[in-house]
Amino acid sequence: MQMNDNTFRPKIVAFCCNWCSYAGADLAGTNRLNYPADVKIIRVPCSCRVNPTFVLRAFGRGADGVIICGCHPGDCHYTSGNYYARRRMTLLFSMLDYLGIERERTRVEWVSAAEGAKFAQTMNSFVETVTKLGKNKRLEDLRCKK
Amino acid sequence: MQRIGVFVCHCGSNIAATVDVKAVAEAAKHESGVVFSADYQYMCSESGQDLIKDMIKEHKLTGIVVCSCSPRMHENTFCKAAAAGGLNPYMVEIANIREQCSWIHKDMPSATAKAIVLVRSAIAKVTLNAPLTAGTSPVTKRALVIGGGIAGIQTALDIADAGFEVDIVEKEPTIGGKMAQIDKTFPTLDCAACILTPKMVEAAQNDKIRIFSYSEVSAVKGFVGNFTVTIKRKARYVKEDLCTGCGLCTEKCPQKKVPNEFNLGLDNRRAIYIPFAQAIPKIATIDPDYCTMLKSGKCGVCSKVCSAGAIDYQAKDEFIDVNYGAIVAATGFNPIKVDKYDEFAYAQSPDVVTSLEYERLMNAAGPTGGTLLRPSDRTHPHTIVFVQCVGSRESEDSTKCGKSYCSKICCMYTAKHAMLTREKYPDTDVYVFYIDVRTPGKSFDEFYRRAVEQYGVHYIKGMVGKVTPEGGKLKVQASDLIAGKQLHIDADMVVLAAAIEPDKTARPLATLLTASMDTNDFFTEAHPKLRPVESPTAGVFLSGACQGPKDIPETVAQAGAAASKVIGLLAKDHLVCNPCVANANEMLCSGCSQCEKVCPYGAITYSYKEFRMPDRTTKLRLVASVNAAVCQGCGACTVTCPSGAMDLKGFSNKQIMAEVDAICK
Amino acid sequence: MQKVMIERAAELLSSGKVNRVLGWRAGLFAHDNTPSVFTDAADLQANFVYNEFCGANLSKYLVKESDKEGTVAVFLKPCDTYSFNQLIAEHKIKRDNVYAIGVQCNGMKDVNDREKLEERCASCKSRKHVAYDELIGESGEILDSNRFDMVEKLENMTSEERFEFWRGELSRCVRCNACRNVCPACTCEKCIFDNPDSGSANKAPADPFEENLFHIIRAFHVAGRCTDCGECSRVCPENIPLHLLNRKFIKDINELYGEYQAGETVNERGPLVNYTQGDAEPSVVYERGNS
Amino acid sequence: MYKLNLSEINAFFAKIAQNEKLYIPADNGKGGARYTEWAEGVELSNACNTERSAKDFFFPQTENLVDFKVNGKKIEVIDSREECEDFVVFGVRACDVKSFEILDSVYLTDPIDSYYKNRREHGTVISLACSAPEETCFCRTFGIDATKPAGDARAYIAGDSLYIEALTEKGSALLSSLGIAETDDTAAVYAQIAETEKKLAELPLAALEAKDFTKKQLDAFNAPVWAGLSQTCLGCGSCTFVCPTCQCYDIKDFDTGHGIKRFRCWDSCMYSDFTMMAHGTPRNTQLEKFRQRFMHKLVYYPMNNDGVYGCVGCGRCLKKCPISMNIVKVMKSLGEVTE
Amino acid sequence: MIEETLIPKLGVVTDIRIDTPDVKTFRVVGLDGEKPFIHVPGQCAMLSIPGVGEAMFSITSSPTNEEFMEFSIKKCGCLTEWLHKMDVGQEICIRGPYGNAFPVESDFKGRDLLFIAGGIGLAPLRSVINYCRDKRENYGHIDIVYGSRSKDDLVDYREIIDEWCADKDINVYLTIDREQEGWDGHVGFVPNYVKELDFKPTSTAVVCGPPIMIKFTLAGLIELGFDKSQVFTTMEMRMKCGVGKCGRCNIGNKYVCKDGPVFRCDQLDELPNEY
Repeated sequence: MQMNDNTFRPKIVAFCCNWCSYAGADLAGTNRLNYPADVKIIRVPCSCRVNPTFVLRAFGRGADGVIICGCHPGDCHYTSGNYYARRRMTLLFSMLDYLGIERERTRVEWVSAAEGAKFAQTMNSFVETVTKLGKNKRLEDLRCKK
Repeated sequence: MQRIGVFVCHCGSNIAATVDVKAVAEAAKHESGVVFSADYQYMCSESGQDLIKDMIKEHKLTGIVVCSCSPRMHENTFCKAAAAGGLNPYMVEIANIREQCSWIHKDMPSATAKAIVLVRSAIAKVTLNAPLTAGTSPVTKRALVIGGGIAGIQTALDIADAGFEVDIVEKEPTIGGKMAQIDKTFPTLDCAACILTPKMVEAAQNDKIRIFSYSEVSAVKGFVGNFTVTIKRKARYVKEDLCTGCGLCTEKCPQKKVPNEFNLGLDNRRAIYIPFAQAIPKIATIDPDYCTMLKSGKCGVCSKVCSAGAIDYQAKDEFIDVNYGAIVAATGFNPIKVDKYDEFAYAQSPDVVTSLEYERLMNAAGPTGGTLLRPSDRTHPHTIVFVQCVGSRESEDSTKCGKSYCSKICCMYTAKHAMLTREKYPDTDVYVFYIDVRTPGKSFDEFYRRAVEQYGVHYIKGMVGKVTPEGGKLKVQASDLIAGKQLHIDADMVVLAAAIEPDKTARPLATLLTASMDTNDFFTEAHPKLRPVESPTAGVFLSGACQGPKDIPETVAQAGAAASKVIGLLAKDHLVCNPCVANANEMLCSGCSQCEKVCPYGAITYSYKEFRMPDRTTKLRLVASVNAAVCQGCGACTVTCPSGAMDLKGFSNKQIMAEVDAICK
Repeated sequence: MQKVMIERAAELLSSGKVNRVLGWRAGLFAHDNTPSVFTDAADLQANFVYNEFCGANLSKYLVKESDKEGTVAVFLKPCDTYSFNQLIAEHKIKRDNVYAIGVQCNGMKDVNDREKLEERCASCKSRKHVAYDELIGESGEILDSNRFDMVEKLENMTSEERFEFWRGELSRCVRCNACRNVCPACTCEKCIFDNPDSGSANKAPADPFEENLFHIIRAFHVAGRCTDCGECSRVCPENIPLHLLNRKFIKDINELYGEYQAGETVNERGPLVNYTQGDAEPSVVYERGNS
Repeated sequence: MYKLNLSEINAFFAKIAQNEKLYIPADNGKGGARYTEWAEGVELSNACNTERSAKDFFFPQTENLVDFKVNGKKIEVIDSREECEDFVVFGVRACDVKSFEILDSVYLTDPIDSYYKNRREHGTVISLACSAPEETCFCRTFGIDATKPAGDARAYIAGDSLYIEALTEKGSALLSSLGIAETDDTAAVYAQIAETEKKLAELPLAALEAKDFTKKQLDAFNAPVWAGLSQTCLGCGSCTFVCPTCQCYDIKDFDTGHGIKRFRCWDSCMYSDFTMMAHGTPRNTQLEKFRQRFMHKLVYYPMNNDGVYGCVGCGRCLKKCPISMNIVKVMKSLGEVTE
Repeated sequence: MIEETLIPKLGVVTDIRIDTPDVKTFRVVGLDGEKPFIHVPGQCAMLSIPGVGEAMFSITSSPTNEEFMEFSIKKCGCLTEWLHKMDVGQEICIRGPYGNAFPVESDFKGRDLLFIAGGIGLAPLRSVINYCRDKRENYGHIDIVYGSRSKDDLVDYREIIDEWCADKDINVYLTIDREQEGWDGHVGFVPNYVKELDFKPTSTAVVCGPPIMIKFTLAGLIELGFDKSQVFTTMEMRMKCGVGKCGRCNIGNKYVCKDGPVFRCDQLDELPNEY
């Protein structure tokens, strides 16, 4: 969000699996646990639905950080989805790091439906980290700049 | 062009106190495709739902966005309202501006700004939604149980009790499984046969149950509710309908040197045999590997003595196709082979036996008629050493063929063996070497303590290092970790508590069923906590030790649970399918089969199809197709597919990208 | 070698065992051989060539060729056989329609610097043919290669240095698609970058993001399937070291999920369609040396 | 002719760069050369030619055409064209200079392409005569004299000096503003030319001749050789993109999230979607796509342009084709078969 | 800066007529209410919706219509699908006119004319037919043969019935591919119908329709004694620029967008068969 004062606010896209992390985010809400409004959640059925293209797309369109949340390994609603997501995202993030994109802009976190507090805390720390990094310049699509 | 309606809920003050709902509704108006946008006190109320219905009609809406609480709360409510208003329920998207906005942000401007972004993202998504219809598929009201041990029998009985037809396929000539070989059961010490055989008879007599003994599953097609299974009925060379089970042939057969597998090779049987007295079905079977008639055409004694004329040397394997609505895997376990454990001298001395062999040696129907005798010289053993965890709980880098898991039942049956031995032969010294004694379970620990305290069994924490056969004795070298010393015991017998592993037939069966397995070849459950008796493949259920090591009560409990799941499925005439499933675009699919590999449900199949190419030629191409009745919609396949041929309805690539774009705008 | 190959190819043709032979055709100079299909002995005699400038991995052509009538004979260098296996595993090559002849390879020369071996050959991973119907020359061993040296060097740079390095390389991309079209793992019916319906289609490296996107996604799509044949780097008209992207994935896979060589056998389950419960957490990326 | 000592060449560049951007071929660190904006420290490359052609200066790979804003049913068209800044390209070889003429014949004929014209008008081309042609060079085939390149001005490097002469008004305006000495002693240049001519005559492709198909395009079109030539073509665009005369483009829209950018980008007739329409494409096979490229250069273009070929013999495609198929092989095959 | 043809003008859709299940006719005027530009029969225009796509369509209205332009568009791809979904009042980008024209002022003048169209192939002919009807005195006898898959697929059916058929010196022959209830007209494919009708080879023929129909109709006309130089057709190709520069719409050395879309059949014979 663009605040009136000129302090930088990051754009954060969070992909949350429907069964655990989205519910975890809801629980954070129910418990009125604060985290910055910079985080916007996209609901996906499972963390394994997150295509690397989505992550890159987000960065291209001006996101400053992308976080993927899923069920804890072993707890996937679909038994194995998060295991695949874990491999994919590990490799993708490692590749982004390799290309010199700040590694702290990406994160995977396992948040169960019961972990509202963890969700809020994760988002707080992620937003803080990304805010420190500042604007994503290395992986943004210049054409999409305003 | 979509005509989208946006409804912004106040949720009393829950949303309206921190989010300027009017501003949100106003902002939504300017989004492309939005023809109606309003805020309302309580969208989930009767009148709120009416508003949805009315506006759908009034503005000919093709999609709606409700900005309210979490979709996990009221998505269903709004979908139903939309459907009542004549809109496809899948043309509804929820912007979660309560749990994920108003409740967590205190500052109104920033919460409002975020709500606007969330609404924009929901609008972007709904613009790309397509109406979906949930399909249905009929259910064949018959179940198949693979494996006729206690797990399979119990499952079949429970299903049959509920009034459904059920078939048991058992690869051996008789049902009964491992339990039939066991002497007594812990912790009650009642006789296994006494509690098992009535169940076997009950299964045989139940007119809802068909037993295909000496049969195997050779092919499985179809999906939940609609499986077609090819059952291979192996040639038994005895006509099942004629054989009376009199057993004359098994006495007259001249081929006497066939290791008796029921007694684990501790004695011999004939080439024509009935595994044990209470076998079900009680029908003789000719072992084609040993029958001289089948091998060389010379003999025919059994045929001569059979007054029923049941012998048929010309018999061939038969294949029958049967339709099922549900399949239960109950393939059970086997003890591992312990030949490789040279230190225990299993291969060197007949007096080193496995626990299951020991079980037979104790059994009244066993090779020794229930008298405990050493296999080597048929004398009574006075010192017996039990070794625990042989092949269980081995470290991963072990070169042996052991298992990393705990086999769970060994501690208890060893306590049983020790106790029974001491009870029958109080002059026998019994030593049990263990790493840990694990006896959780009702009356289990008491049972173990009885063995130690009442029966004076010597439990020693430590492992046996070496067993050396020497002068008719077995020199056991072991360490006592608590006393911190080496022990040397001259034993008469050594009993190895061999680890148990899934039956070898489980792995090929899992492939047929497209059910997944863990690295130890145990079937994986759909959810380890919440769906422990279902496999991830819809319509396939798990019963007994094929899912993991289990004792009898646990097996029976799981068998009942699996049965109830099957009954729940068969009780339905039709299955309603989730329409948010994966869908393969055949024009884009290149047949690489990556998606098939990640599908946890086996919902993806590959087949050659003919395609008309742009240059008007036809081409045969391998393409994927998704069985909508089986797919659960996780989306694993969509990311695996490099060409984007695989997409998920309701969460399509384009929809998610549109959401991303809207958020990052 | 070349003579034996020509003789053998002619023999296969005349015996009717195959009706065409996929090999290399001599060019204008010694170093511009073209992959080509031969159907008669005279043509083979006159134009077939096998020298140190036969870099083209012929297994890619089998995708189309094995779909045609009759059996095609193909000459495969050791590294080509890995692609061959991988393509069979993905049902892209009809094995029955191919007669694969493994040919010895001592490394191919760099067309730009004809004294030197190509980079991929200087760091050759294997001289062993993992699939063939017959062999001409010798099949070597899997080598102890230094192919990850450069990846490692990059990993040891700071994030800024890496960014600068890759910007310098990828900014030269002209999106000619040579890397993609030559790649044996890129055999989609329609590439997402060509499909306007995919949402990712693009034709030009319009800005740095596009350049990154194309190469990251392409490398990701072939991750776990890439045999490291190095064709992408060989054909890049801008000499972008694209193999360093693929090798990064391979190195990570090897380190995190156990050694894996795509194409070594036909039926293996690739690392990205597989998992173990104890796989490394994604945080492993952050825990690496704080560069 | 102007003359300056090679040791002063950087000062010469600096003088040009004072007023406008200057691009010269510089080593790219990978054994080749590419046009690089001159700045202190950028040295003129000795390479025969740049890896990428010089067409980028006038016909860049992507360029914005027009912007739109869409709001409901309303559309706003935003003409975002801007006058281009003056620039100088130094060191363009004869073949590439010739390619500008070919591009001109497409883009500067009615209706004039304003984007191209804008760049062309603001760009000054100083060509550089070849002295060390490579084995892949065959400009002579198309009547191009590598020793006498066209352009706004033409430069020679002979001995330790740079000779430079203006050929157009634009060229002479530029040169006269630089304050370099003029000379009449051009013997070194002519010696250089003679030497280069000798080298040119000895090139492996020196004898290559282009056949005239302008009277019978169908013969060339229906020649059976296309099947063999195109057999292993990968359908990539490397030949097209390194080619100085390939000028086909595609027009695409890009949604930036807050507007639509309509841009054009290089396209290649080798690509599968080049002629793709909603219901199919008239060129289905790679043979047809491959044939189009060479028919265009060797037949269609000459037919429409008084026999001038659409190839300048720069030899880039000979170096860059992943499968080493190229226009020389095509010309040889076409010649062999039809004669 | 000079005017740039690639930068479109804006038009607005003032009327949408549903012709057949997959053909709609859009009426377009400039934002000022005038026609966006002047054209001659047979010419085309580039229509586009930003972010969706741009494509070439033949202008179906006659130049003699001074109020608006019309485009009959069949739904067959991404852009056309979008156009079919839009409502009146939608603004649209338009540039043109592009291509050559039917030689209405030269070859056609004073001649008997035979128009043969199949399906959406009527769209480009409608412009020239109406032009000739409006300048009736310049031309001889006019025959129109038009066929479609079914009655519902006949584009501009109302106009044909109400106006063309009502014209005294114009003969309209309609045909559909297969028998259909409520159709008492001719049934059969266009090429066969043309042969059945046995037209005199003294007229100039204009053929437009699917490639296969053009091919057989042309063969039929030649059988009837027509010379190829008397037969005109109009071509369709992938176009991007519309001005002969982007390089994709060529047939041999001719660019359809610039040298076409109207070709005389004897000219086509000299070109490679790549259409």
